[in-house]
Amino acid sequence: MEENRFEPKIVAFVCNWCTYTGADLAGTSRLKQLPNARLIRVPCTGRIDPIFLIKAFESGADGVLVSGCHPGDCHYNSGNFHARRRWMFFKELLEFVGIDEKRVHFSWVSASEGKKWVDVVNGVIETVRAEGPFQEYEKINKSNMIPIE
Amino acid sequence: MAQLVELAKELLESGKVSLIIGYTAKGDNATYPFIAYTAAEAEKLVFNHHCVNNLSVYINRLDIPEAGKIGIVVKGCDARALSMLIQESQIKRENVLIIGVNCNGVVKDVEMEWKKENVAPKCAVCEVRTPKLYDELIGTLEDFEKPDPTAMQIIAKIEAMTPKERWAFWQNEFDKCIKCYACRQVCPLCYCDRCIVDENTPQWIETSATARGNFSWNIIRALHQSGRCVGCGECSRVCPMGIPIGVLNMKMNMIGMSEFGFKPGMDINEPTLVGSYKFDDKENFIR
Amino acid sequence: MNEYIITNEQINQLASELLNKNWNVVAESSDGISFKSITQGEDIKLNPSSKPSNLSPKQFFFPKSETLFFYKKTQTDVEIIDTAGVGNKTIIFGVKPCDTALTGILSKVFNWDYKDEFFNKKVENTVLIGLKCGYNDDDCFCTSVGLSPESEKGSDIFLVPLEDGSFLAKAVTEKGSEFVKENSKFFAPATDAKSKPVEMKAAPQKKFDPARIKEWLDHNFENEYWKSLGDLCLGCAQCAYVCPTCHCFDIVDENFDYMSGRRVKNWDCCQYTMFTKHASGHNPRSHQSDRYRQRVFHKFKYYPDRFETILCTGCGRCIRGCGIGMNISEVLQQIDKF
Amino acid sequence: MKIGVFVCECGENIGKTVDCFKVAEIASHFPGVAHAEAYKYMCSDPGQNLIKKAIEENGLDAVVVGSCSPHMHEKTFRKVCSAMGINPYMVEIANLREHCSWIHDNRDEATAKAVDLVRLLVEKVKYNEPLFPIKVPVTKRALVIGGGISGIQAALDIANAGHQVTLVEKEPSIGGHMSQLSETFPTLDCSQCILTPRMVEVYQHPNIKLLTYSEVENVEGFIGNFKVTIRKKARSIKEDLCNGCGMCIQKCPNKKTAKSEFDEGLTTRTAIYVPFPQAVPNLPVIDRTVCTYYKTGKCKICVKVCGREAIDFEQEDTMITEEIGAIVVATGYKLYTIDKKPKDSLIQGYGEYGYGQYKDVISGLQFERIASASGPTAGEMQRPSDGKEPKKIVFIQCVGSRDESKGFSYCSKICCMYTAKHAMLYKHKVHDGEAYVFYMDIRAGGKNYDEFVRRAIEEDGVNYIRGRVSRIYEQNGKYIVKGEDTLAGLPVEIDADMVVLATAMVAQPESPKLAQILSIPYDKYGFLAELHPKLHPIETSTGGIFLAGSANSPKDIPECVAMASAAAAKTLVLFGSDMLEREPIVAKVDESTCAGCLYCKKVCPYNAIEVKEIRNRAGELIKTIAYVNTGLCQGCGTCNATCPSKSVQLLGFRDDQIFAQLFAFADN
Repeated sequence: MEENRFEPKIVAFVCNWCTYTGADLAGTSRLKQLPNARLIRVPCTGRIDPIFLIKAFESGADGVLVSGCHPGDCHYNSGNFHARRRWMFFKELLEFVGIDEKRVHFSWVSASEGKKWVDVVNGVIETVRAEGPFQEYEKINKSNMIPIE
Repeated sequence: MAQLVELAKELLESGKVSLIIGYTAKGDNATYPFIAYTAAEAEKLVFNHHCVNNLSVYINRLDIPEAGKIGIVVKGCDARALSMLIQESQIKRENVLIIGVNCNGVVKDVEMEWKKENVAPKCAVCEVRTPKLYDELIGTLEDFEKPDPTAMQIIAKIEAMTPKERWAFWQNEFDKCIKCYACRQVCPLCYCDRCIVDENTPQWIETSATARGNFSWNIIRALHQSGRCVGCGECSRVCPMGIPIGVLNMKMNMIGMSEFGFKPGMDINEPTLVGSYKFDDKENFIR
Repeated sequence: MNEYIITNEQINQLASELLNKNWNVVAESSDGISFKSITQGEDIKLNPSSKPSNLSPKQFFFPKSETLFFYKKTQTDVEIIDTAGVGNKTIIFGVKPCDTALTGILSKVFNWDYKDEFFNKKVENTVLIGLKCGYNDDDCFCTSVGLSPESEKGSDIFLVPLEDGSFLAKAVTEKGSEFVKENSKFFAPATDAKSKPVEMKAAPQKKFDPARIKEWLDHNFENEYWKSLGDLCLGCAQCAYVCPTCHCFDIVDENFDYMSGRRVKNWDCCQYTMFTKHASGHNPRSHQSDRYRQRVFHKFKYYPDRFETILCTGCGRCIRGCGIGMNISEVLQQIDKF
Repeated sequence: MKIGVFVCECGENIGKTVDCFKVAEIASHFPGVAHAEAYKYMCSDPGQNLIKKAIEENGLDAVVVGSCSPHMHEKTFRKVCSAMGINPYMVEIANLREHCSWIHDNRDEATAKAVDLVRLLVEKVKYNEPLFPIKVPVTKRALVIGGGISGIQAALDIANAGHQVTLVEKEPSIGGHMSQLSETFPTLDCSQCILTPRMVEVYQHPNIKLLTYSEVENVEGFIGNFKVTIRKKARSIKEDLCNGCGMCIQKCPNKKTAKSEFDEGLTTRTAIYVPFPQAVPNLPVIDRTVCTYYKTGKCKICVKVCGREAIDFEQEDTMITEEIGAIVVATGYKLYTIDKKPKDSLIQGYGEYGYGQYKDVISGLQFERIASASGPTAGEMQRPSDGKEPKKIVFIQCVGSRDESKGFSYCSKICCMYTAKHAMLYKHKVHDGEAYVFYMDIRAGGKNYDEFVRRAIEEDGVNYIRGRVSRIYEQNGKYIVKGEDTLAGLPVEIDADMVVLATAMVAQPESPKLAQILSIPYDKYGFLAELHPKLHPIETSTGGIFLAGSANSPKDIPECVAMASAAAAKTLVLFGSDMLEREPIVAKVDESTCAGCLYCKKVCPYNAIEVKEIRNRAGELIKTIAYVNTGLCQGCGTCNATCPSKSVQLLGFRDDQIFAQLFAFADN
């Protein structure tokens, strides 16, 4: 790591069948990536509750990535379609309450898109790095640590 | 309102309904929810500009055993909530007799005097002055002076802010929250036996009324209303701390409209927004 | 004599000086919603005839959310880190009698067995500046529960507005006297030449007799009347949270991460379904009418039984704030007629 | 809980970039970790024994293995732990190879990340619970949908293994497209000669229930336990009475209105008809859209001539319900008709080739009928317009296939071969004729396939021109085919007597609808999708439903037969046991908190959510709630994320398990 460079903490929620496997392929292909993302494997993007993202921020994430199968590729036929609707609302809501869209990312990465995975994950990390630490959320996380009037 | 009383008496006397959820007057201005079980009690029913409450909240929350068909007085906005409750399997259509009222606007809060400044902001953008769903329809439509759509103005104001300003604005608002859950209890569509905020293994939302717990509570509440909220405005009205929570819901409704062309509770035969999808739903935000 | 004269300007100057000394200075917020810490002395504008704020100043003694301790796990053990549990010295200006009474009422329950240091220290650290009340609406009923617009209960210093715009300040407690002494430059001793107290709205009429109510409650737990009260109440906690005397709390553990967290005390309310729900799923107060009855019983029977004090100050907040018009005053008036 | 952490170096694969011993050392201090160690090859025998030994010595309850992707060795390590009495679902795999060592260079960074990955799963595994396979009974009766060669093969294989089969065919006869073919490549043996005995075998098989002129209407249930509703369309014939004498057909006055489906519209058929002479079953059907009786209420000649009173004009569709354990979908293909752009089609069409406009521009299947001894010309090479023998014939390949701009992007696979066959058949019948083939590439992969094409070119003298045809137009009774020879780089113009278009194979138009009935996915062309293109080419994403033949993608006969036998084998594997074990990663509803909004039911891709009524002792309805049919649930968890009160939880991926990982991520 470069000296004094901000290293963002990224949580990536990925579906088991497409993106996790796509990331496996990136590994098998030895495609180098930045080391900031931690993947959390779930069966399907349909399983990803928007609140997971809030929990990720509460746990100190500077940015979040959600990724799954392309529409039509879903291992469970339609899980990602429901997820897509959910995210549309959630992303707008987050923006509306002041969470910069640069901290919340969505992508479709199939099991064959190892290269795309690398581009996505590196892109997210660099975008969040440019944004800097998520100080606003850090502040409300700390709100629990001081007595409130 | 003689028409309402006559109808209610007839329905109760004939046994078509076992009770009627309506409004009764108190003092000069105020009205409050009221349940008429008998024709004599039906005499007390009223409908006027002060009938603010969305009575559909009572439909699946009454502490009375299942006693046959329930009659209920609804405005257009309330009827939308009732439609959602039917679509969400909370009550069967045949178990409720809907007395729709042609609505000529209501005040912001029950005790307020009927004048333009006091008209509820939701009435400014109302498209359902005649309910979309009813068994009986009473009253006649009359013109009234529309108020400013203040919620829209607040949304426009917030949208014009930078993310940091928006964050500061909402943190300031959420900071007031005392987690009394009046917003939840008054909402017809918050009917869960155990709200997600009461789930503690694992804990989804911190019950503490701290900045972090208040933030997650308020936005998750808005999220759970997305594609469902009918905009009756009760949550904002009852908030003792004056947090404009309804604005979040309205913003989500605008997304439902602009991205999916959908308005909740307008037609019980349409699929609900949550729970359905289209192949070509927008995904320009997904890489 | 423990009577002094203080003007509006002096109050503002006093507040500024206390702020400079790092005091937490609190007054009613201008939007009428709650009591808030202020940042400059000029923010204090005492108005005896204003409607009580939506939220009582209870939170300065019994916060809506209060950390009891922090914890840190090790591989085999847990380490506890005590919180200070107490903040800066606090002064609250312009508290009406129906709010000042809360410390006296609540200290009974917080000290009857276990001494709640969190509460006691806050009371100890706070100077409560009471203000004679000139407000009265249909929902006020302080006189029915043994208080009045000029009750000095709970105030350390009690202010009475005078016609010339200044206030007569009575040091009610020792703490109040001490405080005046320490800040004597803002308090002029009251002389006979002082201005007359401002004529204010009459006190609310006595609406019911709490002794009669208690007697009825003693014998009517199963009365049919309770059943009729549960139909409309939606079971939120607005009434309890705005109330100066409701004091139920819930203790939960909150994680910061997998190794650490805090134990925290949060407001809770008997009107919630979950309040009495057992892990088995059984709920002894399964109906809203049971829960509403509990509220009345706790305030007007159980608490007086145990502590000889009514758990209510008659401020009327619960009535004003209720979204569907539940009205405890009317309920009690009804009971009084039985 | 005592957790064991085992870190694998995978030779140098992980060990080179990740300090596995350091990871194990750090992990040994995590709360709850009772044992941690690293080893060169954890999946090897000594590695497995090391895990077993550690489990025994430390009394471990749960295990986290830091190794390659769980997709590689999750099963291996679960088995190891299972052998030592640890429930396999108490094992988690931290992906230190694909997601760490292989993608990072810096040893410190990679080691730090590996520690994180292990910690996340140590925290998760604390919340894991033992799960046990779900057992469901198996109904040993198969449903085969489609009676072409694939369906026939699958049905026979399953039936011959001793299991009951219901074969459903939507046409009046089984046989499919193969029955229309003249000869088959690369052996040029007669298609009907090899097919019809199989058709008869199906008909006579004691284990096969044949339902022709029938369609699958609805499918409920799940693997081993489907409930299938089949619509048996009204034939207007009493099957038990008809003896197939054919008098009705001979006497039917309505001979010209309907085009013969079997002859691809080259001839007509009567209103009451048997599709072709060797049809199975040999039962006529009345085409109600053309029959005079159904139009005018008069005629009934067939009734008069039938000696067995087998005609029933009043007959109605009947619904048959079958209990089924496995389903083989073999609904086949259709040829792309190119005359005009089909409605809602993805493709643009080839108006410039004049198909449908010029009688002598025909499709491959039409050519098969002309070349067939049972066809309209009895095998004589005659062109449709005037019956003359075509002296010059042009074959155009890839009409609709491999054409992103106007057709489909996929290759129809069989056209290269059948065009060579067509050209050969033509040359065998018209010795002095000239045959030209326009092609893009010759794809003749397959046993004896390339030899077959070479034979057409070298022995039979077929002219192969590499290039596309731009236009066909009529001039003086000839069809001018304008194209380009891309090898010579010259324009080509041929005055042909007849043109045969090798049009693309497309999915059956009803296939998306059927896919929805079956809850299986299909691609954008309507072809039914296999579970995995390599490892699960037969299975679909719905357990117990298998694919055979060109319903999946264009295939030739041997491939169809092989796939059908594979589908039969998969079915037989399923029927091999009385009880079925399924992954216990399924959703579960908390009945006490479910509010019955049933959004879970709306989002479930498998219709696995059912509605349950909760009643008190007096029988009064307390509430209606959701209930998960674990036989149907595939474990996607969409219900879990949708549930507003989180009353439905996906076992193995419950909310607390996810949260535990997130809390482990935190670094306060």
